[in-house]
Amino acid sequence: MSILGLYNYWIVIILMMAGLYILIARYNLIKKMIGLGVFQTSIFYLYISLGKVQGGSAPILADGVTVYSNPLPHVLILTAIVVGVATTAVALALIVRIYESYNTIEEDEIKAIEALERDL
Amino acid sequence: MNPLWTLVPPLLVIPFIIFFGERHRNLREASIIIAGLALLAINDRIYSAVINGEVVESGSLSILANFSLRLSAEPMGVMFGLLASFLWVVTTVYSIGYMRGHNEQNQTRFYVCFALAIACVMAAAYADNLLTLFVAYEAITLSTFPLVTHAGNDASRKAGRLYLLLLMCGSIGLFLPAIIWIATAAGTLDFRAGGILADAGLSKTSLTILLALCVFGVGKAAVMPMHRWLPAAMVAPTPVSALLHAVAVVKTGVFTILKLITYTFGIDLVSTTGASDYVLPVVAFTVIASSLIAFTKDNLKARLAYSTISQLSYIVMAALLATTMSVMGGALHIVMHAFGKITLFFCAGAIMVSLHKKNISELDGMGKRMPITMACFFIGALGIIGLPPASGMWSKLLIAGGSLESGNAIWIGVLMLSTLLNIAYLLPIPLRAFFKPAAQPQPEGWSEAPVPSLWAIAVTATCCVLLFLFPHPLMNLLGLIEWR
Amino acid sequence: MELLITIVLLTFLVAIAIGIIVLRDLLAGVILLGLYSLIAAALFVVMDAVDVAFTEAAVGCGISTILFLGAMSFTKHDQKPRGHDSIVAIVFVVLTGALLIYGTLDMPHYGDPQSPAQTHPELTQHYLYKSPDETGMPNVVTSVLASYRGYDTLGETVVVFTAGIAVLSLLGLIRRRPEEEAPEDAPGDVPTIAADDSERTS
Amino acid sequence: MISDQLPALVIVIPMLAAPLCVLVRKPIVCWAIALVANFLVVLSAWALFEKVREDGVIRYALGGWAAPTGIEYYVDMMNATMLLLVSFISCVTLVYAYKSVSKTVLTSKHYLFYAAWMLCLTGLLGISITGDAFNVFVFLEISSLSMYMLIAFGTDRRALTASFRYLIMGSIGASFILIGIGFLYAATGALNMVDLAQRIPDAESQRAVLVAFSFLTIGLMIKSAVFPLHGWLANAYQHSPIAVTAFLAGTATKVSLYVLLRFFFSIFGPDYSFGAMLLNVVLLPAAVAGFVLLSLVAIFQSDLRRMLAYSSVAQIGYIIAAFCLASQSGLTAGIVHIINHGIIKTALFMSVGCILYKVGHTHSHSLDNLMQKMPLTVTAFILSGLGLIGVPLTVGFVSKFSLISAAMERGWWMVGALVLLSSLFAIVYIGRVVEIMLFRKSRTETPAPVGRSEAPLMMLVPMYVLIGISIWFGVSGSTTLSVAADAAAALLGGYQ
Repeated sequence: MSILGLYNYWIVIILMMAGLYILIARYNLIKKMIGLGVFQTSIFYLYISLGKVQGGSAPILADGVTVYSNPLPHVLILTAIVVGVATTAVALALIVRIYESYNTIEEDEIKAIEALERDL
Repeated sequence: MNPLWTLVPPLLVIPFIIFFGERHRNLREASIIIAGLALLAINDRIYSAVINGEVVESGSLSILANFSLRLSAEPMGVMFGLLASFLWVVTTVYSIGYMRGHNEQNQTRFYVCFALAIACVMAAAYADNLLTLFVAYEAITLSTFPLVTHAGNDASRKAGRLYLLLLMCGSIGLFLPAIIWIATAAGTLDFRAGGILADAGLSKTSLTILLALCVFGVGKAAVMPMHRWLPAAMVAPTPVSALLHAVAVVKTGVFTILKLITYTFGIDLVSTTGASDYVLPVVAFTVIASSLIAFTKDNLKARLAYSTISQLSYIVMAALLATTMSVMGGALHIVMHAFGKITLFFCAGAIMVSLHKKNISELDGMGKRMPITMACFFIGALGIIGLPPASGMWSKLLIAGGSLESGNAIWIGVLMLSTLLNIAYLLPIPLRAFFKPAAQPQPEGWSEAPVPSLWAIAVTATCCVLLFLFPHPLMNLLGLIEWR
Repeated sequence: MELLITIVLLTFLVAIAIGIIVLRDLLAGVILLGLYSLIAAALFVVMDAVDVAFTEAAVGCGISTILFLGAMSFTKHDQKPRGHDSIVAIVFVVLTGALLIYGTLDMPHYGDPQSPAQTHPELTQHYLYKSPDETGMPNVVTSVLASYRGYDTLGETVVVFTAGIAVLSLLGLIRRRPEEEAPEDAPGDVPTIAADDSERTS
Repeated sequence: MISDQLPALVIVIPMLAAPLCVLVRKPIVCWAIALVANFLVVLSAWALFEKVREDGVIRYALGGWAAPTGIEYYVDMMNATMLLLVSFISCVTLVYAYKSVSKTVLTSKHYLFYAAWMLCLTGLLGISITGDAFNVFVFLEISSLSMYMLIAFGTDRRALTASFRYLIMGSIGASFILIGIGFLYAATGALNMVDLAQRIPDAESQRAVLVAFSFLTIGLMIKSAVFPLHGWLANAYQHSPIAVTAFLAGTATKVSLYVLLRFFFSIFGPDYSFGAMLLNVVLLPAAVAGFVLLSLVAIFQSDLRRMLAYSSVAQIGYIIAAFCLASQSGLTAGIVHIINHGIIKTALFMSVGCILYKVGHTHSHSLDNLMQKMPLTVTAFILSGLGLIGVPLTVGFVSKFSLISAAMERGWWMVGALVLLSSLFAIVYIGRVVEIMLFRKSRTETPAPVGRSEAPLMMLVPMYVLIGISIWFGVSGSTTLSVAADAAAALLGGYQ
């Protein structure tokens, strides 16, 4: 398991950064939200891997098991998953409204429209 | 006697002014005059209390942890307070004639701001510490801003912008850092006899920088290059120029510097360390240069404005010489110059209202049409120059004595030179008016200013003479200043 | 075996992330995101986080995919056929990632039973060994969720409530038609003052 | 005893008011419910504040599980002050909101508006009161989600994009905070703030702590709109309903700044944050550049709301600069400016809202001679504008004087000088508008008939309440300064 020692974290970080990159660099609003999803899921993964104990089992107490993985990160991430989906829902509702008002969901086009409005 | 009372009449009259408004103009102006007389009476009470050695002070209001707002009377402040309250009454009388004769707009706003400005001047005069003085100083700037932009046209808004910009930039950018520096170095901002910086252990360089920050930061003292606002502000109606730019605003500036030198730096500290060595030449330059500029101006109010700049720098110079005699002379010059200059401004306004003339070149032969005004102008000019029988002589003598005392005769030279220039740019005006024939034939008979204005002019001109004859009350008062 | 599974699944995740970056079709992106969540859920099982895995599979993979698909039915399926790979974004992301990797260099290794997180006497240890007596539930995650950190769970409920009313206020209860049929002034459009007035008078 | 339950009441009341609004749905009743709830919160916060001031720190274990096993509220002078400030500003703004909201928001959605307002208040208060790092994240999301929703209520369609951009930035910020908390947890195993503060000194050498620190800082900088991460703020403030802008300007960024303070001083400790971390090298230039540049940018804005938004970013720069001093006097200056700026900026946005209500727009170049038409509103704008500039006897002077003296005490002359420079810019941007409203004659061909047309009393009264308070705090600055000094001492003293 020692290969995974830090390597595990690094992969997760790369995944996180992939999500962050989509979130920042893509102009399509839905794509941005997909990026946010990748970003957040990776953060959840980071938390869960912090709680893993080698040779441990799920923190459901049972006879004959002595080593358990840490339950606290699990609890935190249960909360965080729900929060993340809530954010996604609000964002998607906003996107639908933006599409109705601007007839596009590409950020650069929206910016162009807004710049035009400001000049008027 | 609580000096807070001096704030009451000018603030109390404001609701009345607004209430009477344009509909009852007589009542409105009567209420201002009553307030002015009440203020004068209060100041007189404070004067007698101070002469009798009583302590006159208010409670304090703590606005920052260690610093508070507080009023108290000391000789220079009493003198300034008396001066401003007396001239408020006179100016109000004058403005009745002027504003109505000129059909000015927004007269109610004008009187409200005017009263507000007077209240601030009172606070400045009786400030017990530098913080209070600074607060009052800023308040004066803000309350006079609507007066400068009174006309509302592009020119006056431009002037107002310059006014606000220079004064605010100076006070926030230079003066406020100086105050904070003083507060950090001395731990207090109180005005104390002998100053608070003597034990602060500042080097000569620091003191020089600090002094420069103060002198240039107090933009109202109009030391070059901070003087630009003053001529620009002359777009204001003449009563404003008269009271605010010959008395309240500009005199608050020099008054602040006098107080700083006397009670914050201490005259001994300034004279022994030579902190003013680098600032004095600039001030002297201002004296001469502005006199020269005044010489070139044909617009009467502009010429008077530059003359004001020069005279203000006298006072700053007197303060920076930092001897007892020069500082007293400077303080006295606040009063003497105020009466002389306000007379001149009143006359300029009267000429504008009656003859609709703004330039000196058009005044030839006008002595026949406005003899009283021109005669008063002559007296006022003598007062500024410092010739008997007008009041300016005493203060100039004291300042000259002070510069001898400081051991540097060069400053006397500056004084003499500028006095000569004074003669050259002021005296020809009445002389031309009386003795030079008019370019075009003029209608016969007098066409003097409106009666209230004429009264005001006569009163201030008389005061010029009276102060020449009886300067003792003021001298006695200034004799009470504690120097150390 | 566990190691092998982990490595394979992680590799999948990387491949999916690359796929999402490269592909322009939004539908594919959404499906890949669902897949991403599903694989993450599988990994959570490997890491003993069964509760989280359930939730991730149901919420992260299920609900959020449905939300995405619902939103897309009102909008477009395609990202514009242009890449916008911004240098600034790349630099920012690389720097952030480098900082994170730097931070992990002296972290306790994966699965280390002696890490501070595992040995905290009043948190992990308390939860694992005292919770049966204090709460009487064998599933420690449940007892922490419902009792020890019940306040967080309350907060979570409020978040969901907030999201609910936010969506309600943005979209309204009126049924939306797909884009082609949408009338000029779709209901739920930006309210104008005139509209407001008419509503008040009626 | 009810007084023992005060910390919980502060959160529970608005939290329950929100669903109640949704159930009732009748606009005026919802508003009344929200107002009453908010008023009760102010009372509880006030009682809590007095209690903390007398008896010292209050620790309230939720569900009876003592920290660090459970979650606790930790209330000292610092967050007691924040609770009072936030709930009070919200209460006053809520009174103000009724008129402007009924004009611009669809009547059928009023109940959602007030519910969201209550949720936002819950979130902000929850962040301020909690003593648990992860709980901060949860309540941050409550406040953020409701803020996105409130902003999207704006009349302009640009409100939607402003809200979305804020959502993106806010989510990045929240995710960064989550990463920071995760690394902190990895390094110490703790989530409770007091527990963290005890364990960090042992873990200080770990790189994970450094990473946690950096991510928390960046995340909170985004949430509190510190230059150069302020991009979301201007649009959000400009396009959201004006009552929401007034509310957010006084509270939202301030609460994030509070969290920043909590992490820098209580949890990591000033020695770590400003000593080992050399935060000054990063944060101070950002703060200084922020208040100088953004004040300059504000001068060129023709829309009043946008101008004030940029000015807000500049003011946040002052606060951050004051934090960077990391001394008792510096912190005091920063905290006092949080209070003072919260009050005057809310009042300023309220006066702009009155203009919007009557005139219909906020383009500064066509507000000629507004003084004739709306004297009370313009007077309010001037009075609070003077406070923003920092004219003596206003709150701005108290803040700036304390900030500059604190900077000079530390020997940072340049910072003091730049603060003054940016005050000069403030004179220009406020003065420009005031000049137009006061002195400029109308430029239009046929000047509109001039007559008094003031905003309704329900908007004017809350505005003047705030202005009255700002004058009171300006004239007797010691009131706020002593509170701020206590708060600063609580932060610097660490956890007991």
